[in-house]
Amino acid sequence: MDRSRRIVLKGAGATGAFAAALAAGLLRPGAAAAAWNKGAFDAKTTADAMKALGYAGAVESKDIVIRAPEIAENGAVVPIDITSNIPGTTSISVFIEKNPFPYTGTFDVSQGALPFVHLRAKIGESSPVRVVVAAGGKHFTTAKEVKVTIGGCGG
Amino acid sequence: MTKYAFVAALAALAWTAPAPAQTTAPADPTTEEFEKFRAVMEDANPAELWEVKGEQLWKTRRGPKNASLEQCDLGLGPGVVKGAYVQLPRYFPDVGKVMDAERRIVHCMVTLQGFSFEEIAKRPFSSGNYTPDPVSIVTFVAAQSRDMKIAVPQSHPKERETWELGKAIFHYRAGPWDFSCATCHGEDGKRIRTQNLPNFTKHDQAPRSFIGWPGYRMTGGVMHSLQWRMNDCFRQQRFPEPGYASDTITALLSYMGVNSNGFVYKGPGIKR
Amino acid sequence: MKTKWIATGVAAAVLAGCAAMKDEAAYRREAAEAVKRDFHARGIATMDRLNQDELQRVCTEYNNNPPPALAKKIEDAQFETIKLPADRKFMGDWKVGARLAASGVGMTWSDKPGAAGGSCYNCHQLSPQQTSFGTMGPSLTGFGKKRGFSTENQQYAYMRIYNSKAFTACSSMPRFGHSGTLTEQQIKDLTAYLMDPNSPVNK
Amino acid sequence: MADPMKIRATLQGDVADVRVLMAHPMETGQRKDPAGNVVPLHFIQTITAQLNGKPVFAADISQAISRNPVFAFKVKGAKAGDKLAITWTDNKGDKRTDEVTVGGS
Repeated sequence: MDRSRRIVLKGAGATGAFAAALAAGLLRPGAAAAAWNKGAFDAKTTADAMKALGYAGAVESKDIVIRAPEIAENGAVVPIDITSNIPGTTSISVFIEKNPFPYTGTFDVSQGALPFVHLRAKIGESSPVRVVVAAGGKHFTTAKEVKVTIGGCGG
Repeated sequence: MTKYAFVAALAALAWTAPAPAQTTAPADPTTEEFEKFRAVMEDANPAELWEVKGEQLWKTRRGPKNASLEQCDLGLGPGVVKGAYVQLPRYFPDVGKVMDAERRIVHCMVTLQGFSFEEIAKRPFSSGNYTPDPVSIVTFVAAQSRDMKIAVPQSHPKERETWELGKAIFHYRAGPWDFSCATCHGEDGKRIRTQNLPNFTKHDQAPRSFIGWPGYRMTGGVMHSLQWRMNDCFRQQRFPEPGYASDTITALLSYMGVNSNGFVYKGPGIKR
Repeated sequence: MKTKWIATGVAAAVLAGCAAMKDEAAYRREAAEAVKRDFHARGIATMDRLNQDELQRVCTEYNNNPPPALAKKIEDAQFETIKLPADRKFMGDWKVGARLAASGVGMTWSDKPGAAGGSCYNCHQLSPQQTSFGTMGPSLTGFGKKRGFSTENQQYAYMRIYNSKAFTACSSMPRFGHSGTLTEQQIKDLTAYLMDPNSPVNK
Repeated sequence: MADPMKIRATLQGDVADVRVLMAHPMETGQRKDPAGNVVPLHFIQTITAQLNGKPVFAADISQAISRNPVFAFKVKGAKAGDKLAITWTDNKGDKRTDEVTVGGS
């Protein structure tokens, strides 16, 4: 199911009452988690995950800016800033290609957020960080390599 | 073969000794890359989660005596938290001893709240999802000295003695690997793997460690204080284990703290 | 009168000097007492580790810079501790050596007895492919290639690893053989990592 | 119960600069505890943000997000005094909502 549709569905009830219901824990977590794409998250390769998300035909774009360290100080916490300069950006997805499960998440910015996100991810070994941006029903992609090395005494 | 025969054999091969290691560190691209992201990491530091937790623990009535820590004297008078961290370790007349921040907090937990020191000392360091209360509290206390100058006092003779003792412990070489604290932290511009090693004998470098603690450690994703940092250094030093909140640790923290005087403390940090 | 003043001044200076030296020695003694009081054994890290041997005591006292004659005496004594392999072969398997060089474990209270690596990369650059290396010791990249792949240089590498203090009295490098951290075979494997022409160190 | 989030929402013109810290172990299901037992998979799956009750940002994430997650995003059309609420839900059904005032401390 398309993420933006899911947001619209949820948005249908988006009043103060909805937020209050959320805050009070009245909405079952299952309702929110229904669209969490298990197939994509369980995929062992970026290609399979992108297929499961319907991103298979994403085209390379220079209008996506990934800011991440060339060499991570600690692979357990790698800071990643993503900005999309593509007009009409609705979501930003992240894949850490060499992780056992590359698909790391999708950030929906279609409901009034700027096309930007900062996250911190675990990167098990040196790997390209691939980003796919959805905009106007099309998909765009770029990647940046992050090196992970041994930092401390190793004991 | 005698040593001299062996050295002569080496010399006969026109073998020359390697040039001594560089004394000044070259510009290090790896370190520069880490530094670029340091501000990003510090701007949103999970340590803040423990500041909040520590503040609650400070203010809540707890322990066998059902008391809060709001009457705890961290050196600036009962209940004064602001600015206390950057003036510790210091001499406390009520116990006739120099105490560091965490040791003093534990002292207050024992005297004001009735907790047992032995119980606290059984599991004093964070691991997994467990954070000992003194670690959260010292994080809160440290945050109340954010952006203040480090001013560890040296006016009482016991404070000066503690600094001297700390210096001597710092240089004490022992153990199967012949290490002292100074082995790794007594020279300029050195690294272990990619990790920089501040020279704590130098006034301009000592703050590079002191300022970052207590710190959120990315390895393991836990909050650690200077008590842990000292403990784990001795582990790496191949020594037996130092006692939690012991005189040895206070003396070392006194040495590092005084050597950092005059620098601005930035609050709880984020560490590799 | 004047001479008396000078004499007093000199005496005071000497006394002050002595007092200062005495203080430092006193604090060193106090440090030894403090750690013995405050530490406890844990795992394989027993309390006897806190007792300084003669080398550790001298290096602490002279801040790792003993007078040349004393340094030479220490180096000679440490040289005598080195046990060379009975077969006089210094080279093991460089591939095993590569793993040992990268391992930082051994001898801590959280390590099992006998489980140890060489911690080489913590302090030295070795293979040019490994970008994560320390700078406490000199770069050893191209160790064998630069010096020549002679038996004497193999023996030197073996000895340096076994007991670095035989060559530099107060070296920061652990005495891996003397301390029982590494076995003869492990030292041979590390020697091969430094001295085998096929080792990445020499590529 | 889950520990509170720490949310900061500062105002730059009409854009709320949001930064959130969450207390969560984000277990990958591959880590072993000191006793050698595998710690089961336990991670936040979904995050939603509402500005005055209206959804403005959402995320589906995996266990590859770092322990004690940190996110930042920017919300358009915000003004001082607006209420920004963030909710996370994890794979065990645990959830937490916290709210801040935009432009507040």
